[in-house]
Amino acid sequence: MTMLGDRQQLAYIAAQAADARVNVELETEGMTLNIGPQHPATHGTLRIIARLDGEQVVWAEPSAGYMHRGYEKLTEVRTFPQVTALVNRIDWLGSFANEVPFILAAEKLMGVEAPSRAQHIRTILFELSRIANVSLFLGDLGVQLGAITPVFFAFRDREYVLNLIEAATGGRFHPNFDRIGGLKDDLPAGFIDETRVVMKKLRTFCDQIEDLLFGNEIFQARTRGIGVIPKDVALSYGLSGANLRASGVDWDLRRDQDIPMAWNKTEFKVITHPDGDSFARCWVRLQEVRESTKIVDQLLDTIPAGPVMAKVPKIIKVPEGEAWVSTENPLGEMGYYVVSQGDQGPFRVKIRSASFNNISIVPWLLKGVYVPDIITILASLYFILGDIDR
Amino acid sequence: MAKPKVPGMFKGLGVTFATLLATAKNGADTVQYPHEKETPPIRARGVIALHEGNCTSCMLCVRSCPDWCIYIEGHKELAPPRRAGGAARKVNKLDRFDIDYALCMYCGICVEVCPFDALFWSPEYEYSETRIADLLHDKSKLGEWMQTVPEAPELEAGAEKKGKK
Amino acid sequence: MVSPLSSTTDTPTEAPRDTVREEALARVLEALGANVVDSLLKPNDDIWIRVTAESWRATGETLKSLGFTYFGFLSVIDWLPSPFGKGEDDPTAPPVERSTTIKQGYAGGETRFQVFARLVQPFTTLGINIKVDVDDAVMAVDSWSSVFAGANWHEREAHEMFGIGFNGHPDLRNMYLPSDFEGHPMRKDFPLLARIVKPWPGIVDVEPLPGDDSEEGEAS
Amino acid sequence: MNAVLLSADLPYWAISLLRVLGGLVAVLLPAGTVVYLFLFKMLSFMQSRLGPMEAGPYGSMQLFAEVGKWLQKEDIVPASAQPEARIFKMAPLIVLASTFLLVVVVPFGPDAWFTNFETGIFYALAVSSVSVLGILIAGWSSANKYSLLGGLRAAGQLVAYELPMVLAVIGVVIQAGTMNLQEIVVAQNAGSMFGWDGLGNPYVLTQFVAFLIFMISVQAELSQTPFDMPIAESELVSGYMTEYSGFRFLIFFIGEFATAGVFAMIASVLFLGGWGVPFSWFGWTTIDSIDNWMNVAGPLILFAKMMALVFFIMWIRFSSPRLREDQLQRFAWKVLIPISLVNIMLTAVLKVAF
Repeated sequence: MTMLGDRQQLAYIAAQAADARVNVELETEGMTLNIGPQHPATHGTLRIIARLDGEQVVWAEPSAGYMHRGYEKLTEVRTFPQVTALVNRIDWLGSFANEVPFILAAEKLMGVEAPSRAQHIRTILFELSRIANVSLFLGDLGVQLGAITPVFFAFRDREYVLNLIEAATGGRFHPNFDRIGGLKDDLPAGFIDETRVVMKKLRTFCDQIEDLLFGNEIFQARTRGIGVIPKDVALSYGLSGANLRASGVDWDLRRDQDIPMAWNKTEFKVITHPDGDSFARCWVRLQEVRESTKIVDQLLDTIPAGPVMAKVPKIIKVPEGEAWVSTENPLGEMGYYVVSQGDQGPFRVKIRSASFNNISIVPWLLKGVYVPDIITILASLYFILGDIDR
Repeated sequence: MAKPKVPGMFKGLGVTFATLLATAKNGADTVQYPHEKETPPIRARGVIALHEGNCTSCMLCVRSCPDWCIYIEGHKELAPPRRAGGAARKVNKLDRFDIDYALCMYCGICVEVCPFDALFWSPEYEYSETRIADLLHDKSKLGEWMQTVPEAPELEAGAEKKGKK
Repeated sequence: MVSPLSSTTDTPTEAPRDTVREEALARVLEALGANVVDSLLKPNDDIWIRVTAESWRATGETLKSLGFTYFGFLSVIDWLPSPFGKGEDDPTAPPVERSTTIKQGYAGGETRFQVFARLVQPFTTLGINIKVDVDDAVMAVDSWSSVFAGANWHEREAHEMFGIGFNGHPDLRNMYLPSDFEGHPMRKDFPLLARIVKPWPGIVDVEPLPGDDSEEGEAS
Repeated sequence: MNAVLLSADLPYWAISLLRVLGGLVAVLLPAGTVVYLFLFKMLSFMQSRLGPMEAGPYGSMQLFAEVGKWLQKEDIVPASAQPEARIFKMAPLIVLASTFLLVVVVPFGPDAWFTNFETGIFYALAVSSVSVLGILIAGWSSANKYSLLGGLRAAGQLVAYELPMVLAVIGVVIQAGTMNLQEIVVAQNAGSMFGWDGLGNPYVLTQFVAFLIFMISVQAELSQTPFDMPIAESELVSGYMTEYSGFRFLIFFIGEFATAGVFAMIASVLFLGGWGVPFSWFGWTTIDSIDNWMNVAGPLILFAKMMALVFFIMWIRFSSPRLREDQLQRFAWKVLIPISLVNIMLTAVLKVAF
């Protein structure tokens, strides 16, 4: 881990200030560049309106909403089991992880708790979806920066993880495997052995990406000192996940929170980085994939025997009340505030998705950067459109 | 990172070159799709198959479908009594069972709620159509998928056996 | 960091006490004084407080100074029961009468709309849910965007979805909808068209035998 | 080629026709091979996939299929580019023309050449910058902000890297004592290193720094990653090529890879001994004593050397991310140019000393 020295930071600020001075002297009419909604760098349909002065951004504003599906409204006309199928689609790359906080919130309201085998399997699948999600990020990062090879490695190795998720749940992208009180089914035979093999492959993948991308001097030149988010700014914007930890905030809901999942039975490191720049964010994610593979390995060793479903009535009516549960999802803190009025379906669900907060810092962050840095910063913030727009 | 300092660019070049050699030697990790196919896992949710004989048109699947994509119509019929001398039974006869795959989001709730084991998942996935209306599978087409339904997989060690469902 | 209560098998025998949250709530109540209308503490779960609309921004500032520096989210609840139900009514049948009595949630409330937000103390999971009633005549509360930068987008979303104003917000443009869109989609009396344009397939039932009046046919 | 053809005593029109054909072959054959071998196959293998496999055995006819596809597509001129439609349409042709002009001076064998300039390398470097005009025109006339940014970046980049390239070549010119490409080839193959002539004297050994600078500049001139911000498909959506479709995009595409081939040829002429093999192997001493079969073998040897160089260009392209525009400029002006100036000085000193 290399610290970005004060001198480097000062140099960066001084360079920006010098650019600004030059711009004042040679003032010309700016240009408005419309990045998106159809643009290769916005994985999805995010639109960025940037006011440029030459290649420098004077002002930029993301405009979301091209994929707003109104999930909060839709949950109000659905029953609790139906909502699980819906929230899968919020962060579609790590979809199993979306189900978990919602189910936990419903379980909290009902006062049931999943059996420990179910908690274990939930955690395994949760970490697998984190790996599937973030490994694609690592590949995609290359594409955003102009390296075309990493993304193919990412797709190759993510495929193994998706196969595992599909073998266990039946759905590659939308597992819909979590039920209130446990899981739909137990793991199929052979899952544990296969997972161990895949975890090894993914650690190799991480090494490859590290050699191919993170060690590359050009990559470092493009990302170090770019898009620095200080700690307090990150907190007040409500950033979460790797974006927050890359700003030096040592906070991981997997470790710091007491929820009925199996993380507290494993040993893992919470990765932080003091710099807060684009490189730090990417680097933290890479290390988190490694940690996740280790978590999965440990959980596979300790998986207890028993049922995967607690006793719950067939027709689920959730008692009146309000509950908030959030977990450390691949993109950051994802939480559901569920209000129930004793019906079969929720009365109101507030979905607190990570990307919505993570991307709201963009106008602050993009001031004064160059056009290519827009892409780097957006890539390193790592958002998923479904997670912004919901 | 106290390893001997190799410039990062050369490491990257090494990775790509190693992959080049590995691909030349062991073949690619990809599959030439229409010529060779990977079999999806047993649980894969490809298409829903209907065992018509088991269906009692109880409407549970229709009512629990979040997308409203299942349509059932049925009528009651008199069936011959089970035991000789008994009264004629009233049974539900299925007239129509359609699943609109253009709407279906493959959540599997219908398969799960079916109390009579009439719906099954099949891992078959090649049924795309050029016209969206053709994605509405009627009961004869859904019945054909029954041939592709696999046996449920063995469970992992430590699992509690439970009733087939 | 992980409390011993996390073990799943044994349930605590005595009534659960949550000293951490009790202390936090006491501090919050002391700092906010008369601004708090109501509060609720569920042991080992969460804290809810409801404050007066006038003190909304001051509440945010006070809580921030108390260490709740992490902004979770901000949103609105419309407590009116939906006049449309789940859209599963038979369009040919007479319209269903639905209750319109408002049933409030934790920490109570007097109005149809409540703005609620969640702040967290970093490095712990000690969070606090703050609610505020929105007067139906005013339909606005103060903005938090100057206190928590992250509230900016949440307030824009709430404004667009519920029609709640936020005084002092720099830029309450629509995020999702076209700027000339009329109505506020997340309000309960805004119909979800997808559930109305098409009748529910579950309305139809098995056609009974001709001349058979009994509703429940015995299957097998 | 000229000399060979002259000896066959053909009429003028036939010579012209053969020259045109030769030029087409010299440009299109390397381009096609480069695209198939490197862009389709090597890239795919490096990414653990097979690449095109359907058209022809191992997808070898894929390129023809692609060309056919592009030719069928509509030739679109965006509405906002209509006022300058002629310029817009002309731009890809200018880019390709510079490639054709470039190949003219490359010697393929002792007698196989299109022209034999005394100042060949000077001409080559001058002509290669014509493509900047085409790219600038393309970026400007597209009336698209992305294209404009791409075109401006390209212009800035190509101008910046023209200089280290020229300076790198000067080292070779000093050492060879000539600007004639044919004579540079002969000087390398007839030369000797410290009295040992088993390898001749390929300048890649003595002018290694210049070789590196030249190859880096070539990478930049070709807008290949890590210097591809004029194209930058993930930010500028292909930059100056954004608005081009069909046939005109194809010309840009051919231009890109043909130029890669031609630059690699020039690099192998300058640094790897071009078409020749060390003369001492066959006991040749001067250009006149070379056996005639070298006119057939020479192009093949040059082709092989070119492929080796393109391999490196493409390998780096597929393995690295791209720099930022200002970083690239800084690299050119602050690193490459000073180094190449030092290289020139050293070469000059050593030339005088030995």
